Amino acid sequence: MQVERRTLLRKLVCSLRGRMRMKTVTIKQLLSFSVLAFVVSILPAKSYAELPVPAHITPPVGEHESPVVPQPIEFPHDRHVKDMKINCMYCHTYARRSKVAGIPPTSKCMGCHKVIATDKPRIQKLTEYWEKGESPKWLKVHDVPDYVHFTHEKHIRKFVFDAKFPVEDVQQVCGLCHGEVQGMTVAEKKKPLNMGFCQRCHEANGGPGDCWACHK
Amino acid sequence: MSQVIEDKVIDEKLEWSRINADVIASMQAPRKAYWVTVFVCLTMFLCAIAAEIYQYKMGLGSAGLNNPHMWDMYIATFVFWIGMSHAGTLLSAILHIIHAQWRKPIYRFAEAMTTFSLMTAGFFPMIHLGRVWNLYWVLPYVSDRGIWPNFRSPLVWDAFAISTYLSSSALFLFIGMIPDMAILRDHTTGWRKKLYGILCLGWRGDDRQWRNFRRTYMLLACFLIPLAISVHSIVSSDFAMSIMPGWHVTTFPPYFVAGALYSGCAAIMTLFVCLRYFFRMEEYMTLNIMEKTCKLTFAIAMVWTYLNLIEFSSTWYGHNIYDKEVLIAKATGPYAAVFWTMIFCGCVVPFTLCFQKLRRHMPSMFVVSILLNLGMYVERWMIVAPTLAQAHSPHQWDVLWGSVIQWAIVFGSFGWFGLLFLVFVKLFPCVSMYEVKELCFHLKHEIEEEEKAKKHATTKAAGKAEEGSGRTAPGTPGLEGA
Amino acid sequence: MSVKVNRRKFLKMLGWGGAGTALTGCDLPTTVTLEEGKEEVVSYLMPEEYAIPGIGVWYASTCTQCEAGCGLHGRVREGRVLKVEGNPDSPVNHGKSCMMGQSTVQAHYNPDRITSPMMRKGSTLQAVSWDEAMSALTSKIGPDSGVKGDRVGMVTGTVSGHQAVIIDELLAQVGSKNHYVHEVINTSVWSSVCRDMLGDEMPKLNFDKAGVILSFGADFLGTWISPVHNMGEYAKFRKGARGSLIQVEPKMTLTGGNADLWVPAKPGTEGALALGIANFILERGWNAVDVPSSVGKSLSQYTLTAVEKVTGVPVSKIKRIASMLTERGPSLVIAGASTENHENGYDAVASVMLLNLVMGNIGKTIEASAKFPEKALRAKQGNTKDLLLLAKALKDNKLDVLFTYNTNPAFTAPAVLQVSESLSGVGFKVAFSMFPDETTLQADLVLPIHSGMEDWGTHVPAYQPDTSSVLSLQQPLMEPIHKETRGFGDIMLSLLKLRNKDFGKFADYYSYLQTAVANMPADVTSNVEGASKDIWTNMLQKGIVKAKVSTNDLSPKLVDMKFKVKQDNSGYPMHLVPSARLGLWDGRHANIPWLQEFPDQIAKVVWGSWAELHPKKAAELGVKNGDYVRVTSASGSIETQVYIHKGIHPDAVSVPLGQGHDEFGRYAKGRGVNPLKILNPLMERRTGELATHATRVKVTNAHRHEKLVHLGGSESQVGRKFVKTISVDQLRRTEGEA
Amino acid sequence: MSFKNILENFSYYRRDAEDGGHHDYDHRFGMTIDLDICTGCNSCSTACYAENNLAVVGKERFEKGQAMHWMRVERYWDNIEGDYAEEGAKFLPMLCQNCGAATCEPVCPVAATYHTPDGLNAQVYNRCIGSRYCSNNCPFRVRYFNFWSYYEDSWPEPLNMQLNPDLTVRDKGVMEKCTFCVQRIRTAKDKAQREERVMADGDVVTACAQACPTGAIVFGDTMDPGSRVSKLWEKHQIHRGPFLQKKDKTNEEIRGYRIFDELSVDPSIMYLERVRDTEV
Repeated sequence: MQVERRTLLRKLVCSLRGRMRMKTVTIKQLLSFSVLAFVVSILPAKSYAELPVPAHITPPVGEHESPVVPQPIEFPHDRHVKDMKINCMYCHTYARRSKVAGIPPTSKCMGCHKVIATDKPRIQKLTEYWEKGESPKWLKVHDVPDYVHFTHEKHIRKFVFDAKFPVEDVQQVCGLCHGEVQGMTVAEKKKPLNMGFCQRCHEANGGPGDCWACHK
Repeated sequence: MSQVIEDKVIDEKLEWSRINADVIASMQAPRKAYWVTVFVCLTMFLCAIAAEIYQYKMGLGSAGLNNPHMWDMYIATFVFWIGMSHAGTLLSAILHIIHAQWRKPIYRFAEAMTTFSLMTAGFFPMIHLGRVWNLYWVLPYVSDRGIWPNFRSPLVWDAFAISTYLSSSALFLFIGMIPDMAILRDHTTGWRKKLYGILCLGWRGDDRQWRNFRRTYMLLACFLIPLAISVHSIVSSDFAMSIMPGWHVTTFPPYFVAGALYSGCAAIMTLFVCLRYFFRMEEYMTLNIMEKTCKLTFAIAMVWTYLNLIEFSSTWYGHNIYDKEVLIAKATGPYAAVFWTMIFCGCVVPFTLCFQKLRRHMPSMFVVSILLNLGMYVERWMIVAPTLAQAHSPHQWDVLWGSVIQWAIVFGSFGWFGLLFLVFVKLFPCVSMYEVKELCFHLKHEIEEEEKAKKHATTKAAGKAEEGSGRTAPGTPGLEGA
Repeated sequence: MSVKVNRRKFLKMLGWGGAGTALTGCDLPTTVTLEEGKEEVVSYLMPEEYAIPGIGVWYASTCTQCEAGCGLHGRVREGRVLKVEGNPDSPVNHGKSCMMGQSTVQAHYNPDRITSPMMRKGSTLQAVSWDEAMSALTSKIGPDSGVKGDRVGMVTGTVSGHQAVIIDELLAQVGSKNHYVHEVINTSVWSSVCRDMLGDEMPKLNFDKAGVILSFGADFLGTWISPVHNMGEYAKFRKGARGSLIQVEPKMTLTGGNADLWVPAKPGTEGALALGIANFILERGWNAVDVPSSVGKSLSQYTLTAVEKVTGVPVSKIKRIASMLTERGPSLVIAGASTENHENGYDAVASVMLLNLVMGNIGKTIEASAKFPEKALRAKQGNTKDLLLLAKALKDNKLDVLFTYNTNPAFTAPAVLQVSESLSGVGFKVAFSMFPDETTLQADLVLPIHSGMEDWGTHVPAYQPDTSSVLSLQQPLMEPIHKETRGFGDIMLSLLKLRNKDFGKFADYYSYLQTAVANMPADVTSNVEGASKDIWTNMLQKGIVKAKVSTNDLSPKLVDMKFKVKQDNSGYPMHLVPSARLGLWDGRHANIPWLQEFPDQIAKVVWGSWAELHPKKAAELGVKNGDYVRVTSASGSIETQVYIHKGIHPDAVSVPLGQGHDEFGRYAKGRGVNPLKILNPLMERRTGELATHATRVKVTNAHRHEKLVHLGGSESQVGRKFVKTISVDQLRRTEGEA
Repeated sequence: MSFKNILENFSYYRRDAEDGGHHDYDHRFGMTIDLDICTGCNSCSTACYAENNLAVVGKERFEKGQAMHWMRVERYWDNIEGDYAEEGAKFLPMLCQNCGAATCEPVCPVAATYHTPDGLNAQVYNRCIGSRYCSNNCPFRVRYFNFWSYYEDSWPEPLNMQLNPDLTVRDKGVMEKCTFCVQRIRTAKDKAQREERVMADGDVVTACAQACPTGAIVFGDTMDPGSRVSKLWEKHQIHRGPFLQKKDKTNEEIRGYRIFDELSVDPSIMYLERVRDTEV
């Protein structure tokens, strides 16, 4: 049943998005969606959070399953986060300044990997890119529809800086929407990141309820 | 001859078995004209499908809509079909409650018409919607996004009203058919037998079933009448709730209801003539019934005309300059021709119904009813278009006649309706057998009373006869079917 | 922001792979799929200051859409310029911008840009590599090509700043003096009159100081000298003492549309009207400055009645205008296209200028302008005289090599001049061009240049609206979109290197500019404002640098006034008014979709040409809106739809400039008609300019109708209160003298 | 928001229903357009196209009346006695008036258009189903419907690189209209929040107001008494609220007015009458 429901959820999310990107929708999608919408609406949502949830945040509820995205380099988040204990915002440095967290510039990777683990194949691949003078073409994993206005900056400010939350544990905050990255190699989408997901969190944590706060 | 004989709507000597035979025959061997009509309707419908597919792919621009004319014939047609649906309710429900016997041979197809015109109307909001695949957003369903439709919007009311009306009128139609289903089950073979067998829900025609049946039928009728009124009032509020000149009119709800009944009756006349011809129903759909229908239509036509006058004069003597402009523009502006067509067809043509000769002459009645229908369609269009053409902002004034796509879809809707209807009458009895039997039974009884009265012509006896005619007859003719 | 690194690198555009892929953090609103793992995200190779994905940064530059030289700010995000706005620091436009300025981005991102060098092989132009192109160039005009002297010509639009310098340098190296500077929309007659009568060819006009402005066909809100600046001044003029604007012209321009009084004088008779007014004023002794009796004598023939007969302006109006000028002074009298572009245009403008002298406006509303100290950098203003010269030179096969840059003579020249035909006579034609316009496609070698948002340059506005003179910097707002385009300066520089070793030390135009700016005379560099004293950095930040210069007062000088109206009894009863409009300008912007879609301010017609007629005339011809008419002159005819309104003189038919391109990309090609084509080759007698408004035509009904595509259903408000007009005294009563 | 919520706060929602708009405003953005110094030059319109990703529809569709100009400059020829338009033409920049009691809001079946706490008349594109009732019910006719899918036609490569990422490109079947450049408002608010201050006048300028060469358009928060806009509204005796303006008798000719005030829609844009020197 659980699996059933996951796939249902996923289908729903897709068709949700399929529709929302304002492209015409095939009749089939249309029917399947209306059925799914009903099914999902009556299913109780189950919350889970293996990460310690910061005390001041009511975690958003929802889960998502999707295949692992094949990246040009299989970047091991687990290694960097779990083992090396590198702070999220060390690499994703724009998160606190801009609406996007940003992929770290290749120079940043090379900063360490000129010397560290240069024998590893993945690093060698990275070095190739660096020498060619171009940055790898990563594939976007966490994506919101084009008509959604989401800023990392505001969320980080509210939940980390304003809340005086220890920045070294920032991963707990990021994890609420990005899942336990310390458990993954390349990033996987673990949360639906659909409107319901955001909505519930906004209600629980006093985020804006105005449509135009997030829709553009 | 006396009153009863005078306007008896059907020949009371009809054998009940013959009624069965005739009706069943009608369902098996109609005239050629039937098949021709079916074909025509089918082609019209297919054209519409093609047009709709194109429009769905390209966007509503292909319908020729533009900034002032955000709505056009789609909405007009929608209102027209909704209106049409009211006749069935009127004929079967209202007349049923007031015991108008003459409705019995014709109410069946009137009800069918109701259901099918509603089904046709239902399409138009979808055709006209920019992103039809989101149609369900107007329904209040529980979603994890926690957003609801806007309950203040007349369009949401429409959604409720139409779905309710459609379902209940369909139910009404079906319930009314159950005894006939039983008859058919017993008189047909093959797949038809199976079909009717299922549909008659094990009707045996015993007293209990008849009692429940009559109660249910009456109940539904009572429920349907206010519903029908409310539905068209809500449709009218699509316009009345806006601030647009020519739409923001207090008398719109009654006006729309009257118009609805009007167009419905006109439609009934048309179909009456057709069916009478297609299925050789001369004996059942008699001229007397036609006469009565015509009289009813005439009455409603006058009501409608009156309401028109009220609307015009209240605008004319009111001080809302925008309303006045629109009214004047209607009569003199680019749409003047259409407007006067509406006035002619809606207010003048009905007077032909005053002449008995014409009333009893089927071809001319056919023409007249078509004209009335036309008038009623144009009326709807004259509500939508001129207002948009000359609303508040002169900078955005524009005249629009719709594009090919739009016309195709509108015509196609008639094809679709025709198709549904014709298939129905081929599949199910367009004349309610058991009620016709009732009718004959009562008539016979009355006439016997007449005879008696004649024999010993005393005022007392005569008085008895009159009284007797009022009394409902004993016996349950439905049993004969079983 | 302080800028140290090389801007090119700085402006590096993040990976852009066409539709489907998006930029880092740039939710480019395409309809990209939302399944995860479909969009590509590319990061910077090196982290760069100020370039935070998702945050727009504004950089200063200069607008190149017309000659006014407004300062711009461009919003750059993820290395792409998204929108331009006016540069508040620029004294030209004070942070404002016109529709053409706003459309710079569409010129820049235009889908019809030339993306690689092209060379004529046989009859067709074929794409070639830069090496091939440059070698061809070298062989044709390099030092050992033997090409020398006046056989080399260069046609450009108005140029200024260091582009002008290197053009001069190149021509000097070659030893040619043939620099044809051509603009259809120009003020050269006005300038020459100002030079002769005031001693300053671009005097500073204080609209804001004027109590009443009398404009003889000068569309200063639309197309005259520096529109955006003028509009700002106009606002002050309206707001302050609430001055009144009187516009005299045959066809209502944007300025006419905003006038308090719009006076349609018979085309070509404006001079007479001006003199009539002057005469009346002198008679009444209203003149602020007394004039020599000789002038008074020569004026005396222009009696009110005589003038009314000539101009068709009723005496009462002339009187009223005259009294307005005196009562509401200080006044400002100016003259523009429809007055100066006649065979006697000079006299007309001179007569207009006389009014200024008589009313004593010199020094009040007309002041000496601040000339930029470095003469070489000053604007070389375009005119139509050079067009005629060019046409002549081409006809007589005087040119072997011809460079074209930023101009399109094949389109703007009247057909009778046969410019495009005789272009083929030139041995080697080189076009520096962004777009495949008529001239470019006739060239033998087409060199695709950077857009205004990719190239370096400096501009010195011809009209200096401030007490201090301004030099405005044009700097790239983003990395070139097309790999194969090059900067105009860079190409010129590489040509110069062939002949002059001094230029060898400059890697590219950028470094040349940097050095050149740094070595500017002291009176420029000394008064650099802003935190850092380094002029270059300062210019990069502010986009402009001001040079405080001392201006000497104007020296008014009366010239002898004799304005004769030319009698024309040829079979052409009507006057053709080729009206310029803010938007398509002279046709150079016809390939910008926005500007095609925006309605003409007066006629509100879009995506095409039209002929404006007065209702009377229309009734005579029996045409209504949308009907086609044929406009025939001695040298050709055009056919277009009519738009009828009361803003035009019955004897005039006005066809707007801009349309009628045979080439020039998908948006412009084959759209409308070009009135310039049917102009007669008439010359202004004193200046030798092309008299664009002197052509006589006849208009006939072509008996063809099409719906006129224009904005707006009803032309009247039908009693609604949309635009309500009140009179000045009402205003005074309610708000007082503001 | 849930159904329970609706039931509990019914009175609140009802109150909204009665006189439209919002009740606890943070801002009420408004505009003043001075028709006296507006020259009708189209700069505002162009700036709007550049800022808001407006589609270029081309000649044929323009002819059909399907143009998408959120900001259109209307030109009227009116009461012209005599042969010539001596008074010149009358120009009127017309854009969404962001009415306080907007007639478009109550009729939208899916509440895609609603009133924000900023006093804006919002249009949520991805919620819109395209019933077009809102536009029908708009007396100003300033709502524009995507009758076609414009993306490919209007922005052929590389024109689409100019598209503003701060707002979507609307696809066919969606209603759109002037938003008072909400993306700019959003950015300005975020900035103010980041700098821990309240928004000051001039923090946010709409594209049209920014471009206007004569400065005829003034944009600001009518709830902030210090802002230029509210000063102007004060001066010209225009007050918020869906009712006909009562002007003081001493000078009833004050220039400020709101179009269709008699319809009680409470427009957020005050126009200043055009002044012409009739003595001339």
